[in-house]
Amino acid sequence: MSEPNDATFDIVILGGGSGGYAAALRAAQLNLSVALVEKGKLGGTCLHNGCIPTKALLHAAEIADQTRESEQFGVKAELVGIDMAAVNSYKDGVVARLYKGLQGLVGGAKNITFVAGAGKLVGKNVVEVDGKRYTGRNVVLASGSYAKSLPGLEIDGERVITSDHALTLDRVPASAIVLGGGVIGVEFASVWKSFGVDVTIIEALPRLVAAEDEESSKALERAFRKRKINFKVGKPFEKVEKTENGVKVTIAGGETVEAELLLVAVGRGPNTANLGYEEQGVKMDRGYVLTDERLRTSVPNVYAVGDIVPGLQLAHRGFQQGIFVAEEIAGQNPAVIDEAGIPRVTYSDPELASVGLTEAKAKEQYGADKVKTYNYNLGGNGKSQILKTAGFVKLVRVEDGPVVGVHMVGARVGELVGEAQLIYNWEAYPAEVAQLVHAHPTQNEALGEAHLALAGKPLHAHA
Amino acid sequence: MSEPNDATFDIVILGGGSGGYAAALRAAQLNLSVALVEKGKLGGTCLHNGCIPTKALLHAAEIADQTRESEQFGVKAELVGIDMAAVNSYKDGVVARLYKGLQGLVGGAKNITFVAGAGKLVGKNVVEVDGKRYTGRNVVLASGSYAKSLPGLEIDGERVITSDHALTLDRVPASAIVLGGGVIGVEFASVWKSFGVDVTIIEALPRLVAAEDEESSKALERAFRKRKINFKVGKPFEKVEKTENGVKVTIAGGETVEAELLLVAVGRGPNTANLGYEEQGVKMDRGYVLTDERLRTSVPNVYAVGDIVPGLQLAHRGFQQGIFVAEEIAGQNPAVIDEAGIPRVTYSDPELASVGLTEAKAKEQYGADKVKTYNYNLGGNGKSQILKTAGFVKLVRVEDGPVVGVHMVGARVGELVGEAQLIYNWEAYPAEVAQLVHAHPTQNEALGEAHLALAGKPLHAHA
Amino acid sequence: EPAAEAEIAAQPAQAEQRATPPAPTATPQRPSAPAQGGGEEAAGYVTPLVRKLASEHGVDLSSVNGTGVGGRIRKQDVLEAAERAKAAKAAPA
Ligand SMILES: Cc1cc2nc3c(=O)[nH]c(=O)nc-3n(C[C@H](O)[C@H](O)[C@H](O)COP(=O)(O)OP(=O)(O)OC[C@H]3O[C@@H](n4cnc5c(N)ncnc54)[C@H](O)[C@@H]3O)c2cc1C
Ligand SMILES: Cc1cc2nc3c(=O)[nH]c(=O)nc-3n(C[C@H](O)[C@H](O)[C@H](O)COP(=O)(O)OP(=O)(O)OC[C@H]3O[C@@H](n4cnc5c(N)ncnc54)[C@H](O)[C@@H]3O)c2cc1C
Repeated sequence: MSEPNDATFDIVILGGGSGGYAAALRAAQLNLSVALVEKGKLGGTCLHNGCIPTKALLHAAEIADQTRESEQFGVKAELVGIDMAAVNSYKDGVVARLYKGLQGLVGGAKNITFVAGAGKLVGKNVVEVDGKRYTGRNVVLASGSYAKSLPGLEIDGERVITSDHALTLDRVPASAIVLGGGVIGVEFASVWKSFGVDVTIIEALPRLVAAEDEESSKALERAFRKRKINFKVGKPFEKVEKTENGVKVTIAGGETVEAELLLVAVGRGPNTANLGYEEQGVKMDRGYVLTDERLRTSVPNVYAVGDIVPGLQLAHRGFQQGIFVAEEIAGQNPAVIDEAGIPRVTYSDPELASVGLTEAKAKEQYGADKVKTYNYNLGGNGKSQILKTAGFVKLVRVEDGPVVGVHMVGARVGELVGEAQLIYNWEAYPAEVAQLVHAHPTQNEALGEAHLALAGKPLHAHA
Repeated sequence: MSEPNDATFDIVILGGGSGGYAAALRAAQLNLSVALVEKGKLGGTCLHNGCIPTKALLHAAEIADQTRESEQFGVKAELVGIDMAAVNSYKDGVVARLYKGLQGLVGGAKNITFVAGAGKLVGKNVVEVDGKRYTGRNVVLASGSYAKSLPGLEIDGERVITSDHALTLDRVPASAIVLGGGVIGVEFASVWKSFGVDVTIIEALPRLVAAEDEESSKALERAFRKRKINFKVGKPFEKVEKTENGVKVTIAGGETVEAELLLVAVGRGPNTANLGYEEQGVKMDRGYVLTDERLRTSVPNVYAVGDIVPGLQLAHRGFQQGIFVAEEIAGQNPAVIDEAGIPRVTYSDPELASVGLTEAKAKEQYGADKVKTYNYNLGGNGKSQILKTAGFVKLVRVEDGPVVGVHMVGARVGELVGEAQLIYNWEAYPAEVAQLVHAHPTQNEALGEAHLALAGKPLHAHA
Repeated sequence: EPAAEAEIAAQPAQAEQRATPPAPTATPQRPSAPAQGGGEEAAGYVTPLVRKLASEHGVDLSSVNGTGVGGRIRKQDVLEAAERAKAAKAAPA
């Protein structure tokens, strides 16, 4: 629409992570002019310190495990060891390639002006970077998040570290304590165990991945027990002390655990301090930016997307919100995002994947007598047997109504969440999925079998 | 409904493979009495000599490859060798476990009478087994298929073998020729190459997996070339001769290829000879049983399912047809099966997966100017980069209409076909998928990205 | 005889059979209109996207004639039914 000739843009975006760059790319497609302000690297946390590098580590971990267990499949192999320098160069190579691709996309969009530097909201529609002011008819706040710690728990980057440090570790520690049994915590615990580390997870809540359906937590805990990943749940952290070669953590009740290092994975805090948000009148709550369902902040024409908005802290939520805001500003009136319809994957071994409501949430929402569930055990699924993985596909439905929750555990089930996402968001009835017989022998067949069973016509399952 | 007290059943099923046992299980759920006649093992080709054992071999092959290439991921390992006895016991273990499960399902269904023995249709509603007659108000023919050969090409089970023999091979041959570049041929070629065999595929048609979209064939050929799997396409087989240690195959034009053994994988023929079908008036064509779209043969109350019915020879098609026939007989009037909506997977490395129409077929059906395609390269997909796999997700849509074809190539893409199956069968428009942003970083995200791009709003892709 | 002929012949023949289904040996019968709501006992074929579209346009699926494979109701069928209903309403009594 307009050109930035008077240094005025249709949109000024503060932060070039998942939320910010998605907004920029979509806005550019809609012929809006964009200033995209980024103080670090385009791509943000997800690309450089989050999703991508962790999943590279998890894949190296999978390779290590498969090599270690290859004899079970008739392949005679010897695992010599983990070459952490080589793991890191593989990981960095993946990040670099995707970074280059993203730079090409943003750089190739004529109406995006990329501004390198730290920005601050200095007016309701002005972001200042290194003394230069960028005025936007609209502003999108997308400054993301950082690894939190607990009061009195000091991160030294050596023995007490966050995921940022863990991703650049140049050695495989002999032992590690992971503080926090959420997604990031269990993913690192899984990687390290595969690399031969003696791992203990400490979680204050009564179960690992407590945001997931209770059966998923139980299955993950069972699998971790089998993998000899130690965990202590339901006991808050009390203190950490340095020992001669590492750290000693004390948890409620006085129990102590020692290890070479402590990974603090107690959640991500919104990166909003000293950015001028409050000064310009943006309503906040404990550092998060409050928005309505159309992602509008309390200041007209100022939007927020991504991890600074309360809710799921996931890259693809950032993408979706970024796209939404761009379309909203362009006057396309996009449909409001259903937060429950955003798929969630934990990429540990085994993987967890879910979309929609947990059984508990569904019962709360619809009444316990109105909710039916079915749990299809992967023991009946040929491909899962071939992979030697255990787990399940659990469906939650409303009686005489659609499927409102899908919960899965097992190797590689993260890939099944795409189908589950359509089922949930398109409000499919079990019978509508059941009439489509899935490819044999796949793992997605288990999703089909679960729907067959829930529709009253089980195939490879008892009723 | 009725009990088999007078040796009369609601349904007599001839053959206990994918099609037959699915019909039996569904019929039993609908309170029909069933006699299920099986001369070999319950589960048929798929469980004992097809889907399951081949996919076990393919997984062992994947493990071998990953071990071989583990250094790329920073995992130092040494591939010592393939222990074929151990591979076979892994494979047999998977089959045995699933076989036991299936026996439990069939045995546990009170109204299924399992009849062990070879059956023959001796009346329009009578199957005879070892001199005993089983009368059915309905009969379902489900006798399956066998590995075909070519005229003059004699299978000796030693040097000239079919998939049946290949599945029980007790050694890794030094070299092998695979005659036939269809699904079964490329799967074995893929396994053997991973096991270190020098493989050459010979295919008379101009490309490998010729039933797939042309771009999929090209991508598979490119990947096979990279893997140093030799193939010669467009040149029919002429003859095979025994050599001192193996075989020598001559193809059109006089070129010869030598190897330790020859796998004949030129297709599966219907197993219908001497079973009384024709004598009882069942209309046949080149050995196949002809049916209408409701799977009725020309003889009233005689149905046919599975590989003996012209069309895709796939286990889950058998399941779906078996379920259909049971429901039809029970008066449920099920919806006719759309053959194009049945997903197709080739489990080689890389995998191929598709559902719906190829680009060529769609153009034929809708007119070339009405068909739009989009090819999303996996180079832009983070998880595929992490797996170091190449390939694509290709969509075929009708202009202003739904997606009518999905074609995918790459490691593990077979698991994405579940979602693709919903998209095709539910006639989704690209925009309906595009509004659901997929989990990051997954491979199913590539399916999302392709829909975003086709809907005119590419995210991680150039327009 | 060049045996390979058989292979070439076999595959296209199958493909052909696929494209043109074998001549029906009994009168093909169209399934009755799919039941609404996807109830488990209901036969027929409904898709969520069609169901949603129908409810958006106030179209009763049991009154819609499906033009898809085996009488499946397509989006187009729902949209046309909605158009007809609108036209009927607009028409003077
Ligand atoms: C270890 C780890 C693993 C994860 N794995 C996954 C996963 O597998 N899948 C998933 O979906 N999510 C994952 N996440 C979460 C995901 O990374 C975040 O949800 C996502 O990055 C949020 O995007 P965002 O745009 O809100 O913020 P960010 O990605 O944090 O981007 C914010 C950007 O703003 C910039 N910025 C901040 N302040 C300023 C300023 N003043 N001026 C200029 N620029 C500024 C920052 O430099 C940064 O680039 C993971 C996170 C971590 C930490
Ligand atoms: C190597 C190979 C790999 C394959 N991989 C896959 C795959 O990955 N995915 C897939 O979907 N499909 C695959 N298939 C195809 C799949 O196996 C078949 O489509 C499927 O088995 C067909 O089922 P059916 O019931 O028609 O026949 P079958 O499974 O062949 O069953 C027929 C049964 O009838 C019995 N029978 C025959 N005659 C008589 C008689 N006179 N009396 C009593 N019993 C009789 C037989 O013993 C047999 O058990 C593969 C096939 C092969 C050969």
